[in-house]
Amino acid sequence: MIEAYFFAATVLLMTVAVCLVRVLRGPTRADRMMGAQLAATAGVAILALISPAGSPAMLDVALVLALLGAFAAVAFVKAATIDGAGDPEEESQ
Amino acid sequence: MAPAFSALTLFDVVLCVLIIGVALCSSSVRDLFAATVLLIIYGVFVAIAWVRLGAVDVALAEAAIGAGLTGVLLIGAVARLKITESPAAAVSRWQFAAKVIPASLGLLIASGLAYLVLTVEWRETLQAPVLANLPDTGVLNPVTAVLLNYRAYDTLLETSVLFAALIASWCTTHDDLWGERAGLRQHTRRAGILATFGRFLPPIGLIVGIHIFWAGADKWGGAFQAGTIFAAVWILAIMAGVIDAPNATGRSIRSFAVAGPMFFTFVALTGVLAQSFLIIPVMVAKPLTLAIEACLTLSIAATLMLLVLGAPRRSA
Amino acid sequence: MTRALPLLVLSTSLIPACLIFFLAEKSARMRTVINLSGAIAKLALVAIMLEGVRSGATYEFRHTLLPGLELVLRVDPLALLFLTLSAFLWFLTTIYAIAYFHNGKDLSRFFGFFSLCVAATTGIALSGSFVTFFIFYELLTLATWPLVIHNGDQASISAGRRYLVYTMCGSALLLAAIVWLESLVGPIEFARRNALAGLDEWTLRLAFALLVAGLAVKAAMVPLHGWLPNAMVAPAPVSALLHAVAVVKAGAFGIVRVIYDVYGVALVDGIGVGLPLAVMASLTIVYGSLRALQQNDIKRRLAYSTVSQVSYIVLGASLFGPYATIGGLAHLVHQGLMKITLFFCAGSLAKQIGVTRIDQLDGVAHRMPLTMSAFSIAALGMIGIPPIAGFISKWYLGFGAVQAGQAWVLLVLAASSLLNAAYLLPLLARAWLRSSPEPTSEKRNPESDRWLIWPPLITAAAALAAGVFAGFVYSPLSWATLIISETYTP
Amino acid sequence: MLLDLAAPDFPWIALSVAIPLFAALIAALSSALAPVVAMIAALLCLGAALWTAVLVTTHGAQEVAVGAWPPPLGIVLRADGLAVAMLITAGLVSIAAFAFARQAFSARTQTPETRSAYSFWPLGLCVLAGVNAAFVSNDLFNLYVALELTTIAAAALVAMSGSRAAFEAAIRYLMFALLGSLFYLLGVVLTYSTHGVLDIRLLAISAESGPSTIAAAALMSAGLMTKMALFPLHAWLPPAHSAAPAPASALLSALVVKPPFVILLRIWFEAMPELVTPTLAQAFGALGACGVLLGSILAMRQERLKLVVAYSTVAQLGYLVLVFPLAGGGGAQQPWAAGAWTGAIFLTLSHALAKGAMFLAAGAFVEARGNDRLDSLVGLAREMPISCFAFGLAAVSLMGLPPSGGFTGKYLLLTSSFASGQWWWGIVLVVGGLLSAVYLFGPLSLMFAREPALAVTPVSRARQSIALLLGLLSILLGLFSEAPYRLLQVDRPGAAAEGFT
Amino acid sequence: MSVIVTATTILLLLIGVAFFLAGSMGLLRFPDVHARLHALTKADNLGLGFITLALLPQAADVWIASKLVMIWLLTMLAAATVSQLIARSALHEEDVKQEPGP
Amino acid sequence: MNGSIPFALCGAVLVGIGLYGVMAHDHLLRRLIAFNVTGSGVFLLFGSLSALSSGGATGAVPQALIITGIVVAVASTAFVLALVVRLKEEDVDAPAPGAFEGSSEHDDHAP
Amino acid sequence: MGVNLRGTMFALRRFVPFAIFWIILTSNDPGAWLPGLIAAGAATALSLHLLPASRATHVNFRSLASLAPGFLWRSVLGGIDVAWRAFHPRTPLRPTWIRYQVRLPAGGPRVSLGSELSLMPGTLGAGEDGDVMYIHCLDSNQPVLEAIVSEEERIARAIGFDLGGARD
Repeated sequence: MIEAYFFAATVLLMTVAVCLVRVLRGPTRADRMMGAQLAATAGVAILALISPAGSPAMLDVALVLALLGAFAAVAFVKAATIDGAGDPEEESQ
Repeated sequence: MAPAFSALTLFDVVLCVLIIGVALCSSSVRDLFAATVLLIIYGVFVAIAWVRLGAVDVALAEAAIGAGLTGVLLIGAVARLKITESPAAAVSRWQFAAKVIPASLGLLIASGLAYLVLTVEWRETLQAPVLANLPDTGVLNPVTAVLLNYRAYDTLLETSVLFAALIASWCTTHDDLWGERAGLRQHTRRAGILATFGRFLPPIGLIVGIHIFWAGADKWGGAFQAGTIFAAVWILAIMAGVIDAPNATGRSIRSFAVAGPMFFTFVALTGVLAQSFLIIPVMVAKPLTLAIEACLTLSIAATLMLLVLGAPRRSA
Repeated sequence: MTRALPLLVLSTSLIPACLIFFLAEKSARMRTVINLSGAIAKLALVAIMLEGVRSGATYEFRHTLLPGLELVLRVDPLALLFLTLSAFLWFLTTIYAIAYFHNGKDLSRFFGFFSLCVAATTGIALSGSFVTFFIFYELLTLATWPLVIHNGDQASISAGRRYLVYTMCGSALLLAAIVWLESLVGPIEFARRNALAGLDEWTLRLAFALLVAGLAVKAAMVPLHGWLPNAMVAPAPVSALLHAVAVVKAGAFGIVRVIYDVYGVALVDGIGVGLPLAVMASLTIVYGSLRALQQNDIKRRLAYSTVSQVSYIVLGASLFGPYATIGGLAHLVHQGLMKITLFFCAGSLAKQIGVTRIDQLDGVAHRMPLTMSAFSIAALGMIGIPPIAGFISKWYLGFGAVQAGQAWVLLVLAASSLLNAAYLLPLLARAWLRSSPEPTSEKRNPESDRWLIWPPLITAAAALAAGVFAGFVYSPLSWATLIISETYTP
Repeated sequence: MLLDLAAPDFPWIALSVAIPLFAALIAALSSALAPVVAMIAALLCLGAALWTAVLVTTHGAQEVAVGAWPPPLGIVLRADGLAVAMLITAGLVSIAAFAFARQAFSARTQTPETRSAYSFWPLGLCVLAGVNAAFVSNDLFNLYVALELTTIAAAALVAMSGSRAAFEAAIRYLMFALLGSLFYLLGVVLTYSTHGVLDIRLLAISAESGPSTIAAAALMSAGLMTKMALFPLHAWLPPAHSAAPAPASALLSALVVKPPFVILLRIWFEAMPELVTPTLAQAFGALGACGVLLGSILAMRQERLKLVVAYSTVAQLGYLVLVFPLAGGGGAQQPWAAGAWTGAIFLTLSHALAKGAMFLAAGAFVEARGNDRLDSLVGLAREMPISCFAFGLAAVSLMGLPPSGGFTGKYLLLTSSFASGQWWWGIVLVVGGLLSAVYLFGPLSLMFAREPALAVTPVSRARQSIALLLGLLSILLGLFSEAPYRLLQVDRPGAAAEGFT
Repeated sequence: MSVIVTATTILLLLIGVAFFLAGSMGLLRFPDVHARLHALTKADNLGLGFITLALLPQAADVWIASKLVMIWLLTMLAAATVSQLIARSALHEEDVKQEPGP
Repeated sequence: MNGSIPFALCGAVLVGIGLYGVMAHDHLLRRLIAFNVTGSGVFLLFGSLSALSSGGATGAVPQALIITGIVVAVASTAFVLALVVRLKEEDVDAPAPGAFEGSSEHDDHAP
Repeated sequence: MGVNLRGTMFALRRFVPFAIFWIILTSNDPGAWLPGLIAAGAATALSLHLLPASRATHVNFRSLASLAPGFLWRSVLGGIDVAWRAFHPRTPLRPTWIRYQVRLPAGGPRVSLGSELSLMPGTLGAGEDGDVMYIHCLDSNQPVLEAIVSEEERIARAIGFDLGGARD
């Protein structure tokens, strides 16, 4: 079973590798940012998949990743606003 | 022992190739923003690599710092500064040399290290004494035992590094902005998506952080990981406009940032009563360690939060 | 007491130096008091030691720099010879300088460095070890430099730069040679002769060359003399210091020390470096005199004269015969007395009536008779007219040369004396025999300031006395004889 | 419980790290207290160091096992002669720098609190703590953290003046320093992985030279050389040291570049002496010689005083690594020639004092004239004799003229070079001294020049005297070398006397 | 029983991985930012969901299983929120043409 | 083959890549990124060598050291970034040629 | 007193999920109960500070639970939908924007509407402007508007909010 999990995880790794193309090509920054988003999600999945082979601690790593994976994107959308500290939803948009 | 070639090995090899690939891309891609995003992705995979190496504590730290906080730090700056590489700078002979020499040096070092990795017999002799003395440290997590007992002095200096970096980063502000709130003046749409996210997630983060802190003593995690998580959710709340960023002149935030190292130094100094330094008596090892960790966690959280927000800055 | 005395005599100028630096510019009286009391105290101490040393006492002070490496201050006859000269002349120069700089600027600084210079000279005189010698030798360089550039104008600064380039290079050579020798035999003390015996000949020769080259810079031997004529842009008391009391004497004194107390006469003779040195000295003597002839500026002519005259000392030391050496050592003092007189007078001329060039000298003796009398005595002494001191030195040198079998030196001496006469007598002739071009209608007497008059008169008298009373027990000549008798008797 | 402060095993050296650290934290809390706290901390550091010196000379080297865990598990702080001498110097220089900084960075005189007045004190104290930690630690990784603490605080001090040039210099400094840290860290990693220990003394026992040990030593050295600005990795130093405010420059030039050198000494002399081959030693020497010559030549070409002084640091640091080819040999055998190792440390100490004095004097000039261009030094000898005198004393020590600590160091190195027959290093030493005279007498001449007077903002005599005291100390170090010499001999590594075999 | 569990697990794994693949394909192939965001948000979260589901039977205890679910929920929450933010950030006013009311 | 060999080799390569980046790039932020890559390469090497020698998991001491190293690295990164940002602001205030050549707005939509 | 009681109730409604979360995190380790109490308490306090209790935050768990299966199912459909388009050789897309006049109260409800839409077939929330919510549709042929309206109504039911009252 563990083998199956690892195969699945390997495939996920390759999936992310494919997505690097999007990060490299863009064209917009949002596109690139999505790459990071995908990597975080895939990372959580991979950690979950390999956790049965190790300690439950790995799930905590996944948890942390799940919690903090989105933060870079938040920083990005804020920084992308006019003064760098706004909110894309503000009326000024 | 794992068989010669299993799915695990395959996974490891693919992971390593991927990490190297991401690093290469990050180093060679023209667009700076892409390079930054790639660094975040890199952080995620390195965290997975740490898990594979059985270093959960490091994995936690890498996940929280490498994939989380560093991303916030760099992406925020890069995206805001709108710095990109110059499309085509004049190519000169020197520029060619400026790539070839580092490349050959990098290659040399990499291959040298690889050669060493494969040929030298490596030794790890400290694991046994670490475990043997564990009962005296009051904690069950050997990594925490090393960080807060065997090599607590490292940790003391390390928190000082954080503290120094904080003051240092404050030092980069404009003179007339001294006393303003850290970073840019954050504002969001009231009850918008960001604001709501910033109201909703921090309590969850708080629990996760406390869990990591608590688990740190006996299982995995610890002050740094927990502190990073706290810092991250704190920053989120600030970025979401839910709470205000503190200002450097505020007494309370200063106390917050200083409390951990101060308590730690104080404990260290009480060691002179026993003609030594930084002694954690076995009798009170667990509570004392936890107390130090708790103070450190709070200070690390505050410090990292302030570091990521940066010095007070003018809005564009 | 025997331990403290050398230190005391050093501190009589070192402490005033330190005090004066911190005096406010306007507290001139305080400065004078400190300066003169230091000088008097030093004279008193010197007198005590003169008596003591003559009766065989030794005074020694040791301070450990590194284990085994010591700062040694020792009073031996040779040290005392130089020390007495510098103490005596310091006293007079101080008086002269106070008058000369009346209402001048930056005087705390000036007198501070001045005293420091004398302290360095004292240290050089008392040095009992090579490292000690080097320490004070360098201190002298450093303390003189601010004096050379005291005027602060472009000419002074460039003269200062030139002075530094020469002296620093010289001390670099000196240091290298000292360390080289010490790395072979351990710390070298002047009292411990024959320390170098047994070393490789070529090592000794090379080291000797380096040492002499290093010292010859200060002694202004050709071709390392380039700094000295330029340095005459400094104020007259400084020139007096450079030429008579401290700097060139330190170089010459060092060469004497090297020959007699480091290598030893026998060793120098053995490795055959004496003759080349004597030839060098002779060349310098002649060359300096020739160059002096060409100068129109009084101080510049005197400067070249110094180049020439100081090498008498070296010449005497390098000839090895007891008489020649006595002559050289005596000349150390004699030249100092005579040269300082000349510079004092030149300074007074420049200061009081603005005469700096030889063609301005016409009839000056009538306006400033006392000054010019002193000047004349010193000049005649330089030429070697008996019974003034210069004659004694030359006599002993010539005699010694013959004794050492180097008769050619006589030719050098004769040529030099002729040249001396050629460049000094015209000055006297102009000053005494010609009348001044414009009527002398000065409102005030140019010799009204007695503090500018007495010092040259005293030194001139001393030069005369050193010649006349050469046989007196404390005369330079007798003292030199005492020194040499110690060297040659054992 | 009674504290036995006089006991030889009292952890004084740990205090010399903990006290400034604690003070930095207090200073960060309250800027009003900061100057006082900093001064008290520096004084306490000095006191502790002096007392340790007494203990060390009477009882021999002292060790404090932090947390009572002996190595390899724990970290050992060790006070040998070298460490204590460096601690004393750090105390002296920081006292001077803090005293000088009081006026410019006092929060009480400036209300409300300002950026620089607030941040100077914690950063300065962090620098002090960092260098002290690096001097006493015996653990390779701990040294890394100490170096980082020093670097970050130092870089912030560079940036403190808030000018564009300062920021650029700070970034440049950090780039080099971080690169150096990475190399060093890589070396530490290889060392630990090879030998399983981080303690320098234990390493000395267990180190057998294999390829990984050699690689580790090479990497650590490369990193440390970057951090100490050794040629050809010196380019960061002059802009950084000249951009900082004067008291910070004093700390930077006098102290911050020293720990890498001390660690370098410890690694090669104490941990892995058998790795040094003659070729390697000569190579080190060659780098040092290049540093001396290049630094001096560049110093001559500068138009600004602080840059002259900063380039002179590059040159002076070059002297220090001459210790590698010169160590041991005949020079170290004779009692009067303590050897190149002692000589290099004398140079280190006197450079610290002299450079501190020089930067503080330069700071006084800048305050007086508003800038540090060489041509505005004209006439300062009359306006500010004390500072000029201080500058001159420091220059004497830097030139290696007697009687100064610089001379003692140079004498010992020269002796070693002649005694070991390597006269070419002697030439480097002599020529380096001459070159330093060229670039230092230039500014001095200008001070003595009498040109039309420029405007002068008065600087109090008391503050000017601080530099003078430091300069005087660097002279006195040469005049009274015996006690420091005896201190340095405590636990001097064998390789310093016997040479690398 | 265990065969069924295993088969289910593998099936779920395959589905999960397939969704991840779909997300990546969408990210690569879709023409504009917003379309790509659709792919990212929906497919990947679903993929993670199925993988979580596949892991549940293998979980050591109920707490671990719940933890897995928690992780999934958290990821989903974060992804859904952030995707909206990115979508808004990448939104330019002129892109919005149609304006139907509710 | 021991399981952590790939990671050790990976760490070695990362160090090489990172060092290349640090030295080859002239853009400060790219150097900063390269620093982070190098740093994690060093740590990865450290951890995997420890795992290699103990035949499994990374030892506690290396882990602790690595965590310390990571925190130090993040502190330095934050500080450098603060400096870079501030320098950039200087450029905006008073444009001058210098560290940010070619920092003018580059077309975001370029391929 | 009544206010206090209501406050306590509000707090408890948040405390319990947090406590459960903690228990899950720690695998119900009895030794961790005490810190769990602290953690959940702290989280509750923080939560109440950041998001003060009000009508809009008053979530009916039961109706929420009843919503879940439908939501999950729709998000599966959404995933399949997008996966199909992604794998399809021609990537059949007809992207369009909708400006939707949203009726839910601002804050959590609207954000959850946007989030849920983002997970459902063919729609992606992109924030609001005033009361107008931008929604991106993958395929303009799909009946997205109906889906949005029904989703909005479901959420309104779950929080006990009367949509009609807010409609103009």
